[in-house]
Amino acid sequence: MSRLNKQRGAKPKQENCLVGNKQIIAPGYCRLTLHAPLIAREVYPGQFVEVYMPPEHQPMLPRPFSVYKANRKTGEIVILFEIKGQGTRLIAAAEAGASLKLLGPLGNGFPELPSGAVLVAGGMGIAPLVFLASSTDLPRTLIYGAPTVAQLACPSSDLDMPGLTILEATEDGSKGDQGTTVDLLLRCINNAGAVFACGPCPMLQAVKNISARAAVKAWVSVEERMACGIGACVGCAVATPGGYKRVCKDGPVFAAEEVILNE
Amino acid sequence: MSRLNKQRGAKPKQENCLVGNKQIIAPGYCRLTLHAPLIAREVYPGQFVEVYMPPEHQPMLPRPFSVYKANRKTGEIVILFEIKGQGTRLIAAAEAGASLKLLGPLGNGFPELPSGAVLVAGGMGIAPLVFLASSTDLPRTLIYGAPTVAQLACPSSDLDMPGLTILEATEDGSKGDQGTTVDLLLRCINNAGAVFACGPCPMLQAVKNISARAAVKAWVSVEERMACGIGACVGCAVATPGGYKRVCKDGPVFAAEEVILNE
Amino acid sequence: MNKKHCQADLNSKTNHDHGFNKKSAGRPDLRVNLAGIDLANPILAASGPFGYGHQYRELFDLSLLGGIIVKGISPDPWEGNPPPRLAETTGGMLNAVGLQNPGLENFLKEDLPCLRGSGTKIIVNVVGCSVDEYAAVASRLDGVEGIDGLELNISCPNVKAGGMAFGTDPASTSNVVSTVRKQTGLPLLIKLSPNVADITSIARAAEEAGADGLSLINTLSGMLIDIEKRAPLLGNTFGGLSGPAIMPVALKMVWQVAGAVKIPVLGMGGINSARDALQFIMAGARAVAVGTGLFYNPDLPAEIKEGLLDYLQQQRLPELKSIERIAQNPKGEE
Amino acid sequence: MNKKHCQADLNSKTNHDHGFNKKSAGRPDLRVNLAGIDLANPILAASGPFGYGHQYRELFDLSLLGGIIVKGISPDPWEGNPPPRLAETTGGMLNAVGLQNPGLENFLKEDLPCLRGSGTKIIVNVVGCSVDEYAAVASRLDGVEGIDGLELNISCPNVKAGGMAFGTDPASTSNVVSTVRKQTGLPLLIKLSPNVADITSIARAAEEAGADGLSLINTLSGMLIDIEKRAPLLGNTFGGLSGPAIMPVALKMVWQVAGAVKIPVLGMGGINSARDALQFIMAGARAVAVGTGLFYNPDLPAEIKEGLLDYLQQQRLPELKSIERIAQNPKGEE
Ligand SMILES: Cc1cc2nc3c(=O)[nH]c(=O)nc-3n(C[C@H](O)[C@H](O)[C@H](O)COP(=O)(O)OP(=O)(O)OC[C@H]3O[C@@H](n4cnc5c(N)ncnc54)[C@H](O)[C@@H]3O)c2cc1C
Ligand SMILES: Cc1cc2nc3c(=O)[nH]c(=O)nc-3n(C[C@H](O)[C@H](O)[C@H](O)COP(=O)(O)OP(=O)(O)OC[C@H]3O[C@@H](n4cnc5c(N)ncnc54)[C@H](O)[C@@H]3O)c2cc1C
Ligand SMILES: Cc1cc2nc3c(=O)[nH]c(=O)nc-3n(C[C@H](O)[C@H](O)[C@H](O)COP(=O)(O)O)c2cc1C
Ligand SMILES: Cc1cc2nc3c(=O)[nH]c(=O)nc-3n(C[C@H](O)[C@H](O)[C@H](O)COP(=O)(O)O)c2cc1C
Ligand code: FES
Ligand code: FES
Repeated sequence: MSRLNKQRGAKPKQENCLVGNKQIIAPGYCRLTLHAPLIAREVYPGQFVEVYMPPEHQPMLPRPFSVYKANRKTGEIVILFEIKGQGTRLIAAAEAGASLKLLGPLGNGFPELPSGAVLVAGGMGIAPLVFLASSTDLPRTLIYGAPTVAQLACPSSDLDMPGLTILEATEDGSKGDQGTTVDLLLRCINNAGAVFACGPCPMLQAVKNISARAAVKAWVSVEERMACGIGACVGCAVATPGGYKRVCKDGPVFAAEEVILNE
Repeated sequence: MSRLNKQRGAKPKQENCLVGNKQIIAPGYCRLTLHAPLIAREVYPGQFVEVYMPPEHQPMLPRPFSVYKANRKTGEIVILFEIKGQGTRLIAAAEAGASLKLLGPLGNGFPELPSGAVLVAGGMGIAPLVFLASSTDLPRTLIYGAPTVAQLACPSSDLDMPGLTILEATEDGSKGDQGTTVDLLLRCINNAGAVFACGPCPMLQAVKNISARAAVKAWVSVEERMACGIGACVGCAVATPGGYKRVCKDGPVFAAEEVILNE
Repeated sequence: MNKKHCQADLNSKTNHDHGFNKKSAGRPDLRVNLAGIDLANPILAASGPFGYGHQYRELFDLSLLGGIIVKGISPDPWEGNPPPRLAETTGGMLNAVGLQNPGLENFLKEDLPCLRGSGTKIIVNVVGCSVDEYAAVASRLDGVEGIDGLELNISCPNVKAGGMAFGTDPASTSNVVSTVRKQTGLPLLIKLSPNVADITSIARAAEEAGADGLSLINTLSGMLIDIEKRAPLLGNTFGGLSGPAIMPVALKMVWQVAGAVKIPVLGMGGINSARDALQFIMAGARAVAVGTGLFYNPDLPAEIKEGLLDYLQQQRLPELKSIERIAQNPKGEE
Repeated sequence: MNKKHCQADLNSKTNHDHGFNKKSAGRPDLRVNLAGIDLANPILAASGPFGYGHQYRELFDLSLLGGIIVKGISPDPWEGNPPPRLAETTGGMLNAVGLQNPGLENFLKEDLPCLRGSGTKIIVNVVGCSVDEYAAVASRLDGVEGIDGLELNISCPNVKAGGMAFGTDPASTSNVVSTVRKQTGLPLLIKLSPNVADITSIARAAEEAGADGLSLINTLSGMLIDIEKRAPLLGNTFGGLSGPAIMPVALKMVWQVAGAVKIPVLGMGGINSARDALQFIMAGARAVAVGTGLFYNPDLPAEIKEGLLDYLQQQRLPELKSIERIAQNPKGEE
């Protein structure tokens, strides 16, 4: 299973990007289109960008976001994010026509999707998986879950792709099945070509266990607080059987058996 | 000569003010109208307001500005300021309809204008003197100077008042007489009812000396870096023969003989 | 035009109920006892920024504070440092006021009377150039009506004589604290300097010498240069750094000291929100003080108070005691 | 997928002219000599944030830097601290990386070769848990091609053993410096901790023990608490505060140390602009390093370089030497 972005040499670019379409998805999510031709041209599913803060604002450090969509032709990328704290509030406040500085593409993306791939998205974990799902026409399944329908922030029009089966779950049953992504995964793990997951740590841990038991290869995208975003500062450590690795450079996508997930 | 604002009890108010008309006066000055009825109702010439920074921005401390105009009826005040550093840049970026938090009115203003008063404004020192000039119809003279015409930022329409004689000077002769406000003051000091000055320290020092020699009473408005703006922190000290005084509470207007001006 | 004229009709309450009787049923209890002083809530005004309270009482009801620590008082009036005394930095500010104050007798005559009716506890910050000066202020204030406690500022980095020396060395800390202790029955807080290698040794020295509580941190020593003038920006060259910039340093020292002594800790340094205050309490502070935050948000004490009440209510906790020091023994590691 | 694969075709220059020959006529001279190392300009990458240079060379030509101080190297590989290792604070950040590093031999094999052609000076930051470990690294690096100097990190607040102890006490500073001095002919910088009461005594001890220069400051010790988890936020509990928040503290210490020793000072701590760099130089620094600033502005070194050139040109000054330490003796007070 070869990495999509095997050309490791693709250097991260600093790009001043024009803010395009912005959708604030109630309550507290933002879908932001950015004109970033250098990044759009080279980014692969699972890779991310660092969005710098506008100057003279708190906070200072850039914020990492998975690429949710990329259009090589128009040079646009889209990020989908939860408005969580000061940083995401500032980014969500950028108006169309403003400029945001980006660094990307960053990190190692997902490998190519095999036929029968199962993608498991918990909450905002949907972001890289939408890009990944769009990378093939092979039959594939997306499991998408959250505590309530309010956290299923991804606009359904963005999920409308040929060959993609969508299974949804909410813990309170407000949309899709009542239950979790893990419940749904258990139902289809035996026919899965491979599993690709992004979401909260406990979910990733469950995905790892279930896949291992079923002897299905699993890939997980993990998160850690970042500073440089390019592998220099060793700040974004994640434990692995061979010592700490850097989420930003050695990940964010790891083979499930490669990382020790805690929480 | 009684203080206009003898009612010292007028407490400073915190007011969330709607930003009204904004004029950016090239290059680097801003004339900003704010709807601040509580402050507009009570402010006297020479008093100032502290403008708080919008949240999540650098810097943090509020910035002091003299009130340039106040309209008790419409509840509007106007400030005129130079865009100098981060703080003034942020304030000048506030768009009409936005809200800025103000604290005011603050400090001791000027005493009432006698007939034949001479007002001396160096550069941005014009701000409190426009408000002061508008407080009477008695004959009075405004001396207004700066290095070049570019620093004579005050729109001339704002200076169009009955009974007000205007004398202008620039050091390079680009507007008015070639010379300084001090040259102009020397010409009219002997007929002056009293002198009211605001501007750079060396100018204030010259005004002080000239007035003293001519035995004309002089009042100066001085500046110092501020934190609380209300007299609590003793941060805005200015030297006086009787020890340090607070610009924000004991001033900013002082009898010229009351302050030791350096630089 | 007496700048210290006491306006009794200002919006402060004159009764001394401290809000104890106004607790609406079911609202959590914010009362704490700090070093023997009963506070209606754990939010104090830090010494310095608040002056002697005359001005901020024009902006809010002083009784919403648990206590006020008045600006440092010395036996005789102090002139303070030459201007400029202030400078802003990223996330913080420098001050080099130099402990300007009207002196003990003027304070008693002109400032204290106005504070008496304010409905909050009054703690006097004491400064001196020698042990005798500290002792003189403490002994004079002992038993004066309206004073609820003393805070010895042995840590101000602005004053060359005195200040710095006491607070950076356990032996001299011990000496000044035990001397003052003999002069007063008032609750005695010692304010510690962060400009030391090991604050716990100073803290323990103060505790052993008879302190009832510890206040920390004072400002970090710093400076700026005016590159146009090619000279130090502050009139005093050095100044004290305060504000959110120093918050992580303050929190760590509170954590360390709370783990090293038994007496209660008053935490301060860059507190900017109820969440910050909760961090200090979870690190081991009994109460918190706000200084610089008042400058850019005079509503900060009210906001912190509301925030603490909301937090306790949401977490169904009856009082702050339940979370004091909790981060030193997080659940699961106990 | 060798993360350390050396890409010689990256946009770094391979000649060693350091820009000396490219000076356009009349442009001021930014060259400085730091502790015996000739630098093309006084802007260095601080140890840690820059790693071993592999990554930032993808963002800019490393030869625009006067020098690179690589991340701390110990004799054996170090694991580092458990995550989370980073947290952002107002105007700054905490890190508790814990000096994770690949160890001396891996550094020499995998990292140094890539740096050799980078057209800038390479200074190796050395860490250890004992005097012997420092000495071992120093002696092994002595004479290795491509290494222009050493910086002894006797100040990291993250490592319980070693680090803290050396840098907070003149005697142990003297001991480690004089021992290392005997092992190496390389220019030797000593990196000082700000978490001390009197940094000048440590600085003088290092100078007397044979240091060629002093680097300061390292991070201030701090912490944050996660109020949801009611536990320290960082995996290591404590971390080091860096960034603009600490700039006034750093500047003051540089000022003090530059006034106390004769060897040159490398200033750092929150530098965010050419104006900040000028403040450090006017306070007495020979050169400056940037760390945290790189994270939010990778163009910072280039911006500082341009800003320094513009300043010298505007002020009609031929070189930085003309303003080094000038704020210690401002015009008119000389
Ligand atoms: C590789 C990667 C990809 C990501 N992709 C997405 C995405 O597509 N959509 C989305 O909504 N979120 C994504 N996140 C999480 C996102 O970066 C954080 O939610 C965001 O940084 C929060 O910033 P804030 O200032 O609003 O929050 P605050 O809580 O104020 O942030 C405080 C600090 O914590 C850091 N932080 C907080 N949460 C996280 C987190 N989960 N991961 C890393 N750092 C964090 C911030 O960067 C900051 O340093 C991703 C994270 C990583 C590491
Ligand atoms: C009572 C009073 C009235 C004023 N009225 C006016 C006015 O009407 N129009 C006008 O243009 N300016 C006025 N000023 C000056 C104005 O406050 C400063 O220009 C402004 O604070 C600069 O802020 P900044 O962030 O843009 O500049 P920066 O240079 O970034 O400010 C850095 C720091 O210096 C302080 N500072 C800088 N210059 C001054 C100054 N001259 N006085 C006080 N603090 C200063 C700032 O508050 C800040 O703390 C007045 C000042 C005072 C004290
Ligand atoms: C303007 C100013 C004046 C101060 N004066 C005093 C003082 O007189 N005595 C004292 O013990 N601390 C003094 N301090 C320190 C504060 O009480 C407090 O310890 C410090 O500022 C940290 O808190 P903060 O970040 O909330 O301001 C002063 C601080 C400031 C900003
Ligand atoms: C992520 C990170 C890692 C660091 N690692 C080291 C190190 O290995 N050795 C060292 O001497 N200093 C280390 N430092 C300290 C920096 O070199 C520098 O002294 C400090 O960060 C202050 O500068 P700044 O504010 O520009 O970052 C590190 C700092 C950061 C932020
Ligand atoms: S964020 Fe610096 S190594 Fe990952
Ligand atoms: S600014 Fe606080 S006393 Fe004037």
